[in-house]
Amino acid sequence: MSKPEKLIENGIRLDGRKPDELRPIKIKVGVLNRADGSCYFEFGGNKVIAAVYGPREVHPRHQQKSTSAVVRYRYNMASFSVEERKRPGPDRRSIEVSKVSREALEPVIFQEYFPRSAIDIFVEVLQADAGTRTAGINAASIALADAGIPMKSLVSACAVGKVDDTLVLDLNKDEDNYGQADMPIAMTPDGKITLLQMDGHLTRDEFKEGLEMAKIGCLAIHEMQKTALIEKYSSQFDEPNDNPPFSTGSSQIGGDAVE
Amino acid sequence: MSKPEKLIENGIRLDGRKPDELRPIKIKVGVLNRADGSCYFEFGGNKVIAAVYGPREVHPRHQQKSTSAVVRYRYNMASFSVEERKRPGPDRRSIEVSKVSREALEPVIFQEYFPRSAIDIFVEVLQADAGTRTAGINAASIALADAGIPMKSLVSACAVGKVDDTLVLDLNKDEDNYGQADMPIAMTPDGKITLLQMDGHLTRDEFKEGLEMAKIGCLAIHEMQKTALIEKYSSQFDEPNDNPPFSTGSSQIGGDAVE
Amino acid sequence: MSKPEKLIENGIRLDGRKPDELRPIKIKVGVLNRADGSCYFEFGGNKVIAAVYGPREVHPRHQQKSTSAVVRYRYNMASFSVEERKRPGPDRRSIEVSKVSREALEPVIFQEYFPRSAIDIFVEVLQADAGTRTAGINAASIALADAGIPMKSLVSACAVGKVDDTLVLDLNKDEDNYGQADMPIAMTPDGKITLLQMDGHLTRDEFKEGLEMAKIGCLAIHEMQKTALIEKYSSQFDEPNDNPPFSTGSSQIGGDAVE
Amino acid sequence: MIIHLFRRVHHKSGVMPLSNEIMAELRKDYIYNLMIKGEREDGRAFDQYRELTIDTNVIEKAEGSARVKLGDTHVVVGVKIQPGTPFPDTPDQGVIITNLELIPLASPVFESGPPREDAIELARVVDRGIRESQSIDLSRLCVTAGEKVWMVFIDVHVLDDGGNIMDAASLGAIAALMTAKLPAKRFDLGEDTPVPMRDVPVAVTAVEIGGSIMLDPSLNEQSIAGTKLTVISNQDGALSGMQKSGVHPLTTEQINYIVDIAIEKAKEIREKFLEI
Amino acid sequence: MIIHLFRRVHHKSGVMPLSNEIMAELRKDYIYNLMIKGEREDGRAFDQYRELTIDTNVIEKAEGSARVKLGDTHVVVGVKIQPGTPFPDTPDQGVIITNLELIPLASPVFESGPPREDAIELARVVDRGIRESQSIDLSRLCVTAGEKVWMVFIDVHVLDDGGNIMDAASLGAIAALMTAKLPAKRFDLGEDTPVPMRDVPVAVTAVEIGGSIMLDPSLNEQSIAGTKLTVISNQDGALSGMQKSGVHPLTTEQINYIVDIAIEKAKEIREKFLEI
Amino acid sequence: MIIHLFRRVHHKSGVMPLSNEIMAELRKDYIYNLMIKGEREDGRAFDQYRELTIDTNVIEKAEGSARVKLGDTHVVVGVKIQPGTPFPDTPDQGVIITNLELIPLASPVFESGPPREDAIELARVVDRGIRESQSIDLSRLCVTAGEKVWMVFIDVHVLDDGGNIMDAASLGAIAALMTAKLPAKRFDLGEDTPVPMRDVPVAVTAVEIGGSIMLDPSLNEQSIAGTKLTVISNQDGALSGMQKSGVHPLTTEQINYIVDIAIEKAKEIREKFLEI
Repeated sequence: MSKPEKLIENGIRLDGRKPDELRPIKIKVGVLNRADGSCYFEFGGNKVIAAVYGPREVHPRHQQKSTSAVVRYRYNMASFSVEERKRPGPDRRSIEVSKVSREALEPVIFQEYFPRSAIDIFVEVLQADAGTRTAGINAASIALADAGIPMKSLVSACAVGKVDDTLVLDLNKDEDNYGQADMPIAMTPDGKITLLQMDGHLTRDEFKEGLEMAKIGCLAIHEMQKTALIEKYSSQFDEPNDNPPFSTGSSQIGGDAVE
Repeated sequence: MSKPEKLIENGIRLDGRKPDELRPIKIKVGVLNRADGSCYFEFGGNKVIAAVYGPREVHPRHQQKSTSAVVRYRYNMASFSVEERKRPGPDRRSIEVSKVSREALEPVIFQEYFPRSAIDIFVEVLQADAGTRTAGINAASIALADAGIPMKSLVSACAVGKVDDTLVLDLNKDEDNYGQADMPIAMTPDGKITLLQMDGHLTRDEFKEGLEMAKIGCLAIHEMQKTALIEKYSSQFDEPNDNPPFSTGSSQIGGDAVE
Repeated sequence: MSKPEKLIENGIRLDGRKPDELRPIKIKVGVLNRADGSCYFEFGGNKVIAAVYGPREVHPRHQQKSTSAVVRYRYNMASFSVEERKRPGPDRRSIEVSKVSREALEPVIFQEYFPRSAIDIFVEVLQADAGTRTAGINAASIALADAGIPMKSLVSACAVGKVDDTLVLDLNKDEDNYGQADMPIAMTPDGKITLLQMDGHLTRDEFKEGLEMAKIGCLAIHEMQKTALIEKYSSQFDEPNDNPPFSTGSSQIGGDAVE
Repeated sequence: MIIHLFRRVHHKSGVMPLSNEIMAELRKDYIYNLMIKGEREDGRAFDQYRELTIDTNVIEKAEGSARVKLGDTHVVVGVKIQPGTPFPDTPDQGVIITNLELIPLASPVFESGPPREDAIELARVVDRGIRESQSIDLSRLCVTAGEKVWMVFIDVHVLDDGGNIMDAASLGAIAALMTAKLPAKRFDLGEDTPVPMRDVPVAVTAVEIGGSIMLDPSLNEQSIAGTKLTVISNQDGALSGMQKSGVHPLTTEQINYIVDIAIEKAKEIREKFLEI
Repeated sequence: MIIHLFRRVHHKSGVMPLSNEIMAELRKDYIYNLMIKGEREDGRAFDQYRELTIDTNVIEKAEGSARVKLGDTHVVVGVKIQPGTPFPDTPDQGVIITNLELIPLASPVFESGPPREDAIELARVVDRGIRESQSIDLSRLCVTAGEKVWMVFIDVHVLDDGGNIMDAASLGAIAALMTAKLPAKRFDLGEDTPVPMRDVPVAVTAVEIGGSIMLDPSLNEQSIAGTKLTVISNQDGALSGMQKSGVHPLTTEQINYIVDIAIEKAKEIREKFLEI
Repeated sequence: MIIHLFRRVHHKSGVMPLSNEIMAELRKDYIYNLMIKGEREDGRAFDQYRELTIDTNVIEKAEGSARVKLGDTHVVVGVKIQPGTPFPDTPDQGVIITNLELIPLASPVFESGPPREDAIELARVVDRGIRESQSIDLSRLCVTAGEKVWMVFIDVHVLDDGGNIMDAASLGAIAALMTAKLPAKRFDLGEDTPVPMRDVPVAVTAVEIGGSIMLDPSLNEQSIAGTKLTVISNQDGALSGMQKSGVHPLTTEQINYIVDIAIEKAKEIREKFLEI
């Protein structure tokens, strides 16, 4: 898509949302068998899976901390998650995203309960559509809870941006590409900010207003995260892995058991 | 060479062989001074050298096994071994070949005799002409014996293929390039199969017939391997390293000692 | 610059020097705060900084020596130090330069005083103009002394070369590019040679003459090294880091403190 | 709110390796003893696959994609297609590049970093299965001979390792290709068309445990098996690829038995899941 | 001559990690206690920068360069400019590539090898500061659309880590760019011209220590701070970039306070050091 | 058949490092004491080389090749030649690229992985020996100026390290080049012709042990020597390259002595082994 003339028309964004409206969110807890905790999170066109392993032994050992757990976070984009195929493996962007995402979650984890051990968080982006880091943090936060890691609270994340001189919540890909500013934020339910990045152009007042907008978005996401966890743990007797972890719009070409 | 019209004419292959005939083989045991065991193996146009070190200490230590030796195998092609210069260092192909070659030899090694130690096998391909992995396994098998590693038996390897709808033993480069199937096999003298790979197109019956053909080829190679070892060890008083380890067809431009 | 017709005219080199004349040298000791010892060294158009850390713990541990310190040397060129931007990180040339530079300095260090520890020497080339390895050795030698590492003597280094069939001391970039031979040498004040490399074309007699020429050059540098160290240590009460460590010819666009 | 209300009592990946080793030994005995009685831990027959589902077009940004669940194993395969330069020795043929990583999300024993030999072997067998079966007509991937051809990137993303990644990955690759489009429009090269498929190779993997042969090994079965043999066969019932993996030797009889059963099973899977 | 006459009594990097740890603890207490009294170890006010000097054109071989000393921190930034191919999606725009390494010369805790997450974060924030503020007019770096554009390499060489590398590196990058020339003559592309600058973004970093906010942290302050917040602002007083780094959360009030003070401080620095 | 009938009693690479260290110490004393008596472990004179054989054309797939045995040291050098793009600053000259790896097949102390400093130094000295002696007329390797030149890859494969790899590798490189052909026919560039050689540089390496100078060090001698000096000289008796390697300093007298003897020895080797 080339730059559209207008990204907001009559107060409505190109995808039909109001400025302060989040994209649709779909959450599924405990989608993986091997991981200690996991979560599939769909955030508009973003499809991410988070897995948590731990507390477990630390390799290599020199990363151990004697008085607390070490938290590690690996954000990774699948090669096929974007329009132009991405070369597999970490790049500078994913290393930075991993760092700030880890720092967004560390404050809520009771790391001191698990000295000399590791809590490993893996986030795989299966499809990317602007906002993968916030989708990853939302998913990872749930996966940590699903893994039984003691936490002070969940962490919720979304971005605020500016398009056509208007502050909007939760940028989609076009708004990210052609907008004027992007500001991903993560916070705890009591409003403590654990991730803050920004680039583009925001006046001092726009920034302050944007921060408040993000707060409302994060609180809405927090409710959905809680709901998803409660659903999972109130239905312990159900098959925990009965549905496809991601919506498909697919032509399913199979499904029967082969004997 | 571009694809020839026929690869077999009147039951004879382009290099003059019958379908079930191996290429000429030349074996020299104990060609290296530093290695604990070694073997130079010429298999048609293939020229490979295998060296064995061990049992010896394992580095890095976390690779140690407490109840048996760890066997390591490094298959490597010299940059100048092929028509188009190969970039030095391991690639995905050589990593796979190393893995399946190691697995082809492990079953005959008494690994449990040497807990916490390593048996290292290094195979260098100096010239490649289709069949380097089987040449390497043949050479490595002899080098292991030369190193005094206790073994249940030798392992012998060769490929079977299909060209012009005919099953043939031991493909050469053109047959490999323009043939219909390639199936490298390694086995013990009592017919246990330790390596089996195949690609191309083989019917069920061709496959079964090919397997028998390979068995006959491997047994013939096994005889040559034994002969080479017996020659070496019945002539212990000879200078063990007096001849060039590989035939040259060379214009030797030197040979005298310089004082 | 393309190859000039003559590199020496009437016994005078293109930059105005006589054949046995060094380029201007500027030395500043103790220019860094974090390093245990440091030196800024300007040698014609070369601008290098050397830092020494140690004796200190060795990581990784398997590099430890039980009876002496291990000396490590990292020669590195800044990306912007040369006309065509250099890709960051070590290349084959810098690995070789690091090796021979380390060997040029090891003989004067009392390594046996510090078993199981490391002495780390880091040389950064900020600007390169032929002779960076000798500039680095000169700087590192002073930085070692500044770090208080016990040494038998300093080491001094410069190159001798041949341009227009004439032996010259301390090649500049054009002489290096278009000359006939280049021979970097490092030595102790008593004439023991600790680095010797040469390439190009030198007759036996030219070589011997060149070696004597280098000796005179190294002795001159040695005097400057001593002077710089004495100045530093006779002015211990001065602010040790008050001047820019490298001359600029700059338009300074700042300088005041911001409060 | 303190969330460790959700805390599980038993962690799957524990801090105590000793107990893990003992568990492994017990599991091995358990499976072995079942096998002697002709049984498997999940009640399957020796030649029975676990429940299999294949969903396609699960990643809209990819030109083709498939999600495969085979028992507890879960992989997503994405196919990306873009124009590129042909190899000098095949100037009129498209290019297939297959990649598979065993990312640490999928198992406590997988590690970050460049692919290791297991992942490389899996990728190369999947690749040969597609390539050597000639399932894609590479000549129809040529745009301008010697200059521009379609590059087909098959990326296998393993999300959950429940054993037999080999078959899940192979099934995912062929299913993703069968629904993939050449994105000609996006590159101003005409209309989008399906990837030109000519065959539907299916990989079937067996393991040998104490002399018995079992298809589609679970993670536990795989962990105690001495050898795996993967057999890839085509629509015509002929073999297009094989790979023995593991240190236990196999007899000719065992191999011939596996080949026979694998060809049948491949037919069955193809008909149920991969008919267009 | 035995040179250990010059030997220092106390090594900065010692062989005894224990004493180092105790030192760290003591230092932490010391700074913390000062802070409670509203003081800093070097006597500065909480919103005061250390002594700053910026020298430009310090590397003749580079197209632009700057040396920045900010207290004990010392960085050299070199800008190399050469022609190259534009990215396919921006065929008429120049390219900026920013690199920063924390080389072991600059600190006992830096290691050799590829850049780690700290260095990568610093490089990317410096890069975004230049890029997102639109301080360079990238369209004027185009030579021939789709074929040849100017590539601007900004290489930050950290020589001495005395804390707050972020601000020193950002200041060095913008100062080096402001004096850099497009070397058109050398590449037969006409006369050398200055890099087309449109704005002068300035990064200001604050730390939070025990609830207090301090600007331009020293190494000691930085080592005990829970969080850094870097705020980059433009000539018009608007924000062009922000980065929170570190695990301590910040309140909205703290962030708004830092934003306010950072914009003021950036203006001050810009006027004193970066006016042309 | 159980094959350990063939088992050797003494392994060259043992599991017991202690005894290895003691062996090393004893060996050192032994060689040192011999040296004081003017003797070497293998009976050679101090200026005598070990038995040398050079065979060429040993690898038919390479454009040139040589096998060198120098005592227990054994190297194979292959020369591959193919068309490529010249470097921008030498548009009318061919390219030489020299590679040498110390592969673990050749010695118990060599390790897998990217070349380390020893291998890099060896490769670079071999390379400079060929390049700086101007032994190849690079201008005659130009096919089309600025576009296509011959790339000459010299790959040194060390098979057995018996000491003095330097000289064996250098001899192998020059011998392989002297018999190499430019494969013009294969690339439709006319008739095959020999690589245009102009000189025959020969590297001679000496070691210093306790003040004595010995040529062509064996592995044992090399392991206890403080320093090696390699001297490369041309047909005209002039020097084209030198490299001191190792931590012991040398006096001017020692160096001049080595230079004199190396030039003579190079002449001798050239005449016996490298005359065409």
